[in-house]
Amino acid sequence: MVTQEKPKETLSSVTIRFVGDSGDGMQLTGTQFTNTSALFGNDTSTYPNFPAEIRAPQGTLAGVSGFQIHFSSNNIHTAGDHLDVLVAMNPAAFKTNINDLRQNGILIINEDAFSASNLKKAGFKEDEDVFSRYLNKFRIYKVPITKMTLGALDGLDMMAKAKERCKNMFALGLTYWIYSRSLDPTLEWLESKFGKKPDLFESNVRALKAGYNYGNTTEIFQNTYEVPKAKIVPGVYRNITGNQAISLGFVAASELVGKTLFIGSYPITPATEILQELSMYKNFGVKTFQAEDEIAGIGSAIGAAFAGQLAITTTSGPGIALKSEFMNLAVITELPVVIADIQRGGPSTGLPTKTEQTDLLQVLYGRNGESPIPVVAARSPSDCFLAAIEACRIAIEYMTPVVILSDTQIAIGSEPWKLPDLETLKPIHTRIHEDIDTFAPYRRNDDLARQWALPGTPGCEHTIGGLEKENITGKVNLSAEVHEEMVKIRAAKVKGIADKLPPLEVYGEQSGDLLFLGWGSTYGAIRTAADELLASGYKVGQVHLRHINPLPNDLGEIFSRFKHIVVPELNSGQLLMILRAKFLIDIKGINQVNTKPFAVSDLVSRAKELIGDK
Amino acid sequence: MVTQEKPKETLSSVTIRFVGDSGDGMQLTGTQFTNTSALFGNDTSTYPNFPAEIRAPQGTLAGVSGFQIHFSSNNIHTAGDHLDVLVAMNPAAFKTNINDLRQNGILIINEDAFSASNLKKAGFKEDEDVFSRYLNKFRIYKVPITKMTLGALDGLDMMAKAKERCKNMFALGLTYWIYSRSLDPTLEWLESKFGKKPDLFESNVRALKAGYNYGNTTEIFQNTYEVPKAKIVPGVYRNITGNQAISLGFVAASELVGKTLFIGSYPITPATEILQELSMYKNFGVKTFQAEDEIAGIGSAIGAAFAGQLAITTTSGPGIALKSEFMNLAVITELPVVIADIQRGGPSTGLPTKTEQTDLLQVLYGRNGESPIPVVAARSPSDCFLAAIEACRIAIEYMTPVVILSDTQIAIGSEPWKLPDLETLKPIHTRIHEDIDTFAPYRRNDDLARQWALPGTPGCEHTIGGLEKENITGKVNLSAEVHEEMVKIRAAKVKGIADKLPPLEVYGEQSGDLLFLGWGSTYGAIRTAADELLASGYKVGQVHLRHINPLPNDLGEIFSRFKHIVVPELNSGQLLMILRAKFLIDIKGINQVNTKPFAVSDLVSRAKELIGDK
Amino acid sequence: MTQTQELTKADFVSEGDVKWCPGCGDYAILSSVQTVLPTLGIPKEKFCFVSGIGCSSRFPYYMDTYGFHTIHGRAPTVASGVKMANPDLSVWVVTGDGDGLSIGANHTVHMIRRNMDLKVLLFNNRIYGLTKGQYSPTSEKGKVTKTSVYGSIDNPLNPVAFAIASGATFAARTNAANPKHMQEILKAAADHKGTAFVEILQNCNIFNDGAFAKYLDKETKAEENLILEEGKPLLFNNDTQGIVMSLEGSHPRLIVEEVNTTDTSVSITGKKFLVHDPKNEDHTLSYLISQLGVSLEGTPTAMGVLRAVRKPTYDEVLYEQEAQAKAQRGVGILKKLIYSSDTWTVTEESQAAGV
Amino acid sequence: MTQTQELTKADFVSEGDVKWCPGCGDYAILSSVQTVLPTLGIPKEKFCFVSGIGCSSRFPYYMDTYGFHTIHGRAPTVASGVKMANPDLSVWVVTGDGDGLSIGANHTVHMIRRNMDLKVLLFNNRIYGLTKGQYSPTSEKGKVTKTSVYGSIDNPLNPVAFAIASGATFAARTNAANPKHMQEILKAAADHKGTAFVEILQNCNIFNDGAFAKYLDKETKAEENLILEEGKPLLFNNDTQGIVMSLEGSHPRLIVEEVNTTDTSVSITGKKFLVHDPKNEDHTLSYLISQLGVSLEGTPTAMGVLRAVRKPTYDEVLYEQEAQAKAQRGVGILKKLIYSSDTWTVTEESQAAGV
Ligand SMILES: Cc1ncc(C[n+]2csc(CCOP(=O)(O)OP(=O)(O)O)c2C)c(N)n1
Ligand SMILES: Cc1ncc(C[n+]2csc(CCOP(=O)(O)OP(=O)(O)O)c2C)c(N)n1
Ligand code: SF4
Ligand code: SF4
Ligand SMILES: [Mg+2]
Ligand SMILES: [Mg+2]
Repeated sequence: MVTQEKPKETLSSVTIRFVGDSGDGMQLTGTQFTNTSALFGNDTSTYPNFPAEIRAPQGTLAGVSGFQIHFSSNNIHTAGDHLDVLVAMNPAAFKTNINDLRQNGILIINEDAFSASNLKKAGFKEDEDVFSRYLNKFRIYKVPITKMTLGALDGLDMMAKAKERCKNMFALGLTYWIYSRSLDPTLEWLESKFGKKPDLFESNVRALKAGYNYGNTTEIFQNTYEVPKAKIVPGVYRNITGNQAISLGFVAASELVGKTLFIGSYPITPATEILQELSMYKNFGVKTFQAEDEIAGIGSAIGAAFAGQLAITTTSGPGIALKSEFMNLAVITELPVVIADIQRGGPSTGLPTKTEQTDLLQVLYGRNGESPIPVVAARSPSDCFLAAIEACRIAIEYMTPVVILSDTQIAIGSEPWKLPDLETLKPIHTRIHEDIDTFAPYRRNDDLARQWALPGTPGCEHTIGGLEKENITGKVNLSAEVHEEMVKIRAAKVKGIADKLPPLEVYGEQSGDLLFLGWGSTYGAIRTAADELLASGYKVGQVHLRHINPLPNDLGEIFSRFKHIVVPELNSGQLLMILRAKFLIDIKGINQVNTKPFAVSDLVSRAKELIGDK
Repeated sequence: MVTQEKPKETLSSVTIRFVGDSGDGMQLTGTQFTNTSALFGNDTSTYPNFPAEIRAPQGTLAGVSGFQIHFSSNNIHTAGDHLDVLVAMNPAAFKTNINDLRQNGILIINEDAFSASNLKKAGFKEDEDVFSRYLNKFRIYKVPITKMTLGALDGLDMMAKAKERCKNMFALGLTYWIYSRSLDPTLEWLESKFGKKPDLFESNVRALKAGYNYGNTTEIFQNTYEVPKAKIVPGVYRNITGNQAISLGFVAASELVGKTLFIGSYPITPATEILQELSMYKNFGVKTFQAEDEIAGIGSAIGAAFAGQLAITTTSGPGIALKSEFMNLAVITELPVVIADIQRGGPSTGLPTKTEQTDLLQVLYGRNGESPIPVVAARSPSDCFLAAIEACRIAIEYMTPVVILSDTQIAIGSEPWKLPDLETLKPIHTRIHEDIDTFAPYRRNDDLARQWALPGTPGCEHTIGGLEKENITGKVNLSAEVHEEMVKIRAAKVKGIADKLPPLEVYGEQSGDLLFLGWGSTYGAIRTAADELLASGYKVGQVHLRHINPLPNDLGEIFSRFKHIVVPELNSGQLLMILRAKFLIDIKGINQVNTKPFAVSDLVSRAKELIGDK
Repeated sequence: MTQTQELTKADFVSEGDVKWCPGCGDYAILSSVQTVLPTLGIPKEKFCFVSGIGCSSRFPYYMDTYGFHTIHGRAPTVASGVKMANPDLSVWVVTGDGDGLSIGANHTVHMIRRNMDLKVLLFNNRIYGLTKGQYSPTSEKGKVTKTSVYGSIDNPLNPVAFAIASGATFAARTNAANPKHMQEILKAAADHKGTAFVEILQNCNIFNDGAFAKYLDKETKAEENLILEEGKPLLFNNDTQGIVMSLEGSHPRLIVEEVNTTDTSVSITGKKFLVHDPKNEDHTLSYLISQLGVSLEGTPTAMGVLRAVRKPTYDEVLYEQEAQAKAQRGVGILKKLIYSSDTWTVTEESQAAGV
Repeated sequence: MTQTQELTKADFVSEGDVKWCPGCGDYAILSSVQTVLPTLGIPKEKFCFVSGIGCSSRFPYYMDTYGFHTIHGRAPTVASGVKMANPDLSVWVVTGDGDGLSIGANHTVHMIRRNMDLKVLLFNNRIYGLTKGQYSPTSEKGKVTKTSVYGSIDNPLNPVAFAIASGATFAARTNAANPKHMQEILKAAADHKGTAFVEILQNCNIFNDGAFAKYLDKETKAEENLILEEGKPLLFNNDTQGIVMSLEGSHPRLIVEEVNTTDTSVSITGKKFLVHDPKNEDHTLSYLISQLGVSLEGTPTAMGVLRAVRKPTYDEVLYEQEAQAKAQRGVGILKKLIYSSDTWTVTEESQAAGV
């Protein structure tokens, strides 16, 4: 391929979003762009955006599907606030996404899709000149993508429909050219995917190259860009979504515990993929049980835990409501069950495909009685791996149900994952008990974890259940003294987990004007905001919690080192309430409940406001 | 009846507890004593104590059933901390209750029941002298109650078993004599109950009188007591339990709304009686639906609310877990449904027959997403009537689900209820909408309550549901702006309720050293403690919340008038957390989670500790 | 808007876009319902559609009637509440094989056994559509889906049999790909007083395409469909075959026999073909017919109304009891209720009287 | 404690007091289970009893085995988890008519259709005992209870029929007042591989005394009980009456006929009595028999094993699939799994190489 030299500009970071109809293959296009960039050496972060409908009628606003990639020569932590490039395959995609494009950003549209009927479907007038108002705002490139694609495939013996379906490859090729990417990774992937279907292989390759060459040869693009490699810690990497990483984390944990993994679940967005992913691992001995509902899902997990497996159940907010009665049974029977809650927008069915952090209080307090459950949170897609292991560790070592929180953004977002050295992962110790003489179902070790005598163990026969019970013997007892004691023991056990946690890491300044305290998927935005502030000389620090219950013991001391404490959350201030009640200091929240991740710029400006004059 | 004169001592308050086997009729005995005392003119407060088992084997610890009455010449608010008199019908009852008898209190036991076999069933040695260690501690009266009863019924043509069953009347007669009560109310009641069964009538009357005469004629009781009338606000009174009062409150509310009452519920202790009670009122048009589970219970209520009835569902803690997904649907569809949560001991199945205040955070936060629900609490058995009406008022006038909290203590406890003047109850205004031109399902009034257009209304056809929706039109819309707006509107609506609440009443000192802030069933104990402290010259006040969400607007101002704020709760500090987070002042909790109501003495001493030197 | 006006299909079409996948079987059901409703003589405002969650459960949004899109599996409970509150309404439950038979099967059972007067449309596509393709309680054993990578190991439920065994007074099966038949069945369901359970076979062309192809393919159609007609013998395959009751080995079971060419009510071996009798008080035959094609191999699947008997509905009896109670006890008076129990009066004087 | 030792009834009696009401039918069930278990040849530690909530569900506390008193209606789910985790255990579900058929009916259905290898004892006293006397899904229509002051308006479910229609591979009915029969049935259930559903009629002498008196009264006993025996004709009332299949009006149904005095396999009218055939792959006869006495008036109630067929159990297939997957794909290696996907390597050099 002869590359005509056009001026090349170097950029440090670019955010690009491909949007089109559900059937336009945008997820695939985005994934290819991501992989190519990662292989090249950029740091990347991605976030797909699915419609709530499976496949809404073509061309409608409801059917728009998108995929956003942020790639950079720096280390990045978010999928990007504002778009540098928007590739819109039809009017509906254009309409629903144009507001996210930054001033002077690049807009590439498939001119052929802006027909009268498509304009109408998107709610425009049939003859509306939809671009006129943006002429001065964006750099607009109208490309006849469909026509060019069909042209490139001329002579291939395929239906027109099938040919047209290659237009995403054209768009991909074009963006590759603009950002000076190599076609090789995608060519290889096409080979592996369509190697046995020569027609499909040929058509996709042709379209990809046509797009590339179109950029190269036409006059409309003035210049190309390059985003150099990032400084990345050496290692083996793969791209991973949160739902994949949490699944692998559970499998890894089961190896570390030395117990079979059991998952009892019921499908629900955005948690379903975990059940799907794990159902492929039967050769690892993983047992997946698609139950009749959420209740049966956790019920089976509790049964499996009683019988000695590493038991988990996965769901999202509305499913937690259904599981909470059983979560409470796990609390009082002190069984190790991990409940993964992949949060989504609420209340009620709410916004099933959108992200939110609004389940925190529900998982902490959504049960009758005093019912403490440890809660850990994952901060990014790849972090789900370690978070899952940590959840399993606490469950097994302390004999307790544990909640792990993720959310839509983490679950379906992806980032490069530096693959862990599996040897360095610490084994997880069980409380399996087989000795008749020392056995008592509620006899505890120093961590207050009770013995785990599995059905099938001779001589350790015992019955557990949901009624209040005596310590040590586990006998049902509803007396005042016993209840008081057991309420305290259950609380102390969970609280005690904090005593063995490593010290918190404070990123940035160790003391100063402002501390960001966060948890979960806000990590990337907060880190980026902290970096910006630090770069401008602000004295800010960041603590991001893995453990929300119990809170780490050193939190108060860290708070004392900063003038302002700020807790950004994608809810109305849930962790905030707990912290204010506990520390009685005027911690401030930055709260947003609008389906969107934080914009870094908002965090930065809010922080500056609080700090006032430096 | 000739009354031999024995010395009479006047007392202001007495607490007496009848305890025996489940089959011994202790509930009935206690109820009679209560009614007689109320009719006489005392203030009364009672608290029964059932075993968790239906009818555990006779004579066992598990089968003990008790009934406690506090009667007084003062206004009283609790069933009493310590017992002045314990009437124990068998060893098991003796064993499980003796620790509650105060120093020098009166212990009356049925000597005949202290057989070797009964002693064994209660876990004593067969020949154990169980009283020896108490000789100096209590005034012990061993009465051959069974023998005396049988003797009194000599000649009646009845089975011995049936005769023996009258022994509770003997015990009742005896206590009537000791406390100078008239036999007439009980005689009348026996007449109305057994009038048509002459044998039963005759035997019970004979036993009652025999007990009375036994006290009168034997030498073992040195003197009798009298507890003069209390100063009671004139009016018509009846004795009522919380579950009865809440039921009547719902019926009254349905009249005030002008809508049929619908209750969809599933039985669960201690809420079951409400469903039972209401199922008798079919002639009021009350519809009771015993659903297949808690979920169906609230689901049917939501359906009935959609169709325009005053809809309620009743349950206890574990049932809330099951209802929470539907509660959330009621939040987003903004339908008026009242959820009555009669709290019991947890976690899990926990302590089904015991009292606790541990569901507060669950009803506030146990749902996915930001999901505000107003919460009101009843403070005493009779107060349930007004609390129920208030819950219905908020639900209907604001178009929102509302939680009303009660608990075991209130639900099964009783007190005299000054019957309300029904004319003074304010009508409840609905948002029923029938005008086509102005209709939009989510169009709101100043209180942000949406229109309530009932299926069947021509021209107002519309669909509601659990997905996020636009304001006014109610159309499904998952966009960032709409979600953000709706989250705010839902929050503002609930918050706005506070703007129309009457000012809080501060009991006792209006400013000073210490303010007790409470909610729910702790009212009586706190009020009594406050009275004691006030009497000793302490500057204390008491605020008891009807509304927990939203909190009244004047709370902060009231806080500012006291040095110490103390929140006694029968949980680990649930309201406490909310208040500390909100007001950032070092509010202290008095917390107890041991199945028991607060002892007044504990509250008093803790308050004194905090106040320090006066 | 009012009863006097003639209603048309258009009156039941709501404003917004329909958002199912192009080609989805749900469109045909929607259109059929919209076609049938105006023929029922019921004013538009009296219709109320209640659904759970699933592709199927989006249905109420597309109807210009009262509607409630509730939560997963729970539509029967909300619909029951609506009906009890206002028995004057025509209340329809729309659900899917996952919604109504997995998470929601309990409510389905209890609604049916109570004979709550609801019309129930169960869209059976043998898959979870909305969550993008997991097996459902009606998926075939061995089916490979996203959560059954090695093949499902659950035994499927037969929705109509399940309904009949739960005590359904009306149970029917139809195919969304056959609008004429479907509309007949919908009309029959609407006319039935009591729970009217209708299983509608519905193609999910995205995640389970062709699940019911055998009922539509020219080749197999005749031998796979047994079209039920009241009072007619159970014949199929262009009346060349029919269903008889075998008592062989003293074990009663339905089997297929060839028709005696001259007499289509009698089989070659002389046995009488069973005559369809959906109104029989006894549900035996309806239940047996529901097994055809589904759990009995080599037999055709029964399409049509399997059962339709009139029994008192829950809402009827609820209101009857209320009327009786009012007649017996008199219409309740709140003041009486509150003041009725054992009361006592405290007066200024009784107070003054002291001890 | 180990397999070598002979187990006795006493080995299964737990320490604490049994806390049911004196006279409760539950005692007899407990005693029968404790009598049967030692005869099964299963080591004591391999038994696990899982229950929901209700009087019946207190059962595990009284057994000296592994036990789990879970939450209301959900025992089948926990028991399924136990069984899947360790198929080596003998797992028993103890439930009541409220626990298993009201709040928990959905789990009951799905457990059964999956044929999870669990023994299920449903104590049917036609009342909610533990909550002190409300009607249950098996209470008769019109029953007056604390929540049905004017008489219940629900139509009752027939537990055994419900189980068979849900696909039960084993379904039986027995009476707690008849320990000998009960023990036979318990043994048969224990020996069955797959979900073994046993309805046990149980008297609640406190809240529903005499609910099953007709099966015990000398007067009515013979005509009300139909004792099932495999391969025997369905005769009762001291072999003077029996059950035949009527095809009158072309409507198949079971009816009672008098026995021809000389030949007890044939009725007076010459019809053959049906022969009990619980192992037949087809469930028609079992289902029809389950209706006797319950939904068919004037017929006796079938007591015994109505159905017992061997089909693959869920847990069996689960482990088979796992074995196959391991055989085909090799036993999974974590490192491979993690490193298998598209990976790339960043080295010091590639870093150094710059753009
Ligand atoms: C409580 C809860 N659990 C799970 C889900 C996720 N969910 C939505 S629809 C559905 C299954 C839908 O299947 P089906 O009823 O067959 O409807 P279809 O989409 O096939 O029409 C599931 C599991 C949910 N919304 N709520
Ligand atoms: C979630 C929940 N709902 C309700 C209850 C109250 N409850 C306990 S047992 C029971 C019914 C028991 O009836 P059944 O299963 O027939 O058992 P029985 O007591 O008659 O043996 C109910 C409603 C509960 N414990 N938990
Ligand atoms: S996923 Fe299937 S059922 Fe759902 S709308 Fe698409 S085609 Fe229809
Ligand atoms: S209430 Fe009934 S079922 Fe429960 S223990 Fe007592 S007699 Fe048995
Ligand atoms: Mg489906
Ligand atoms: Mg029962």
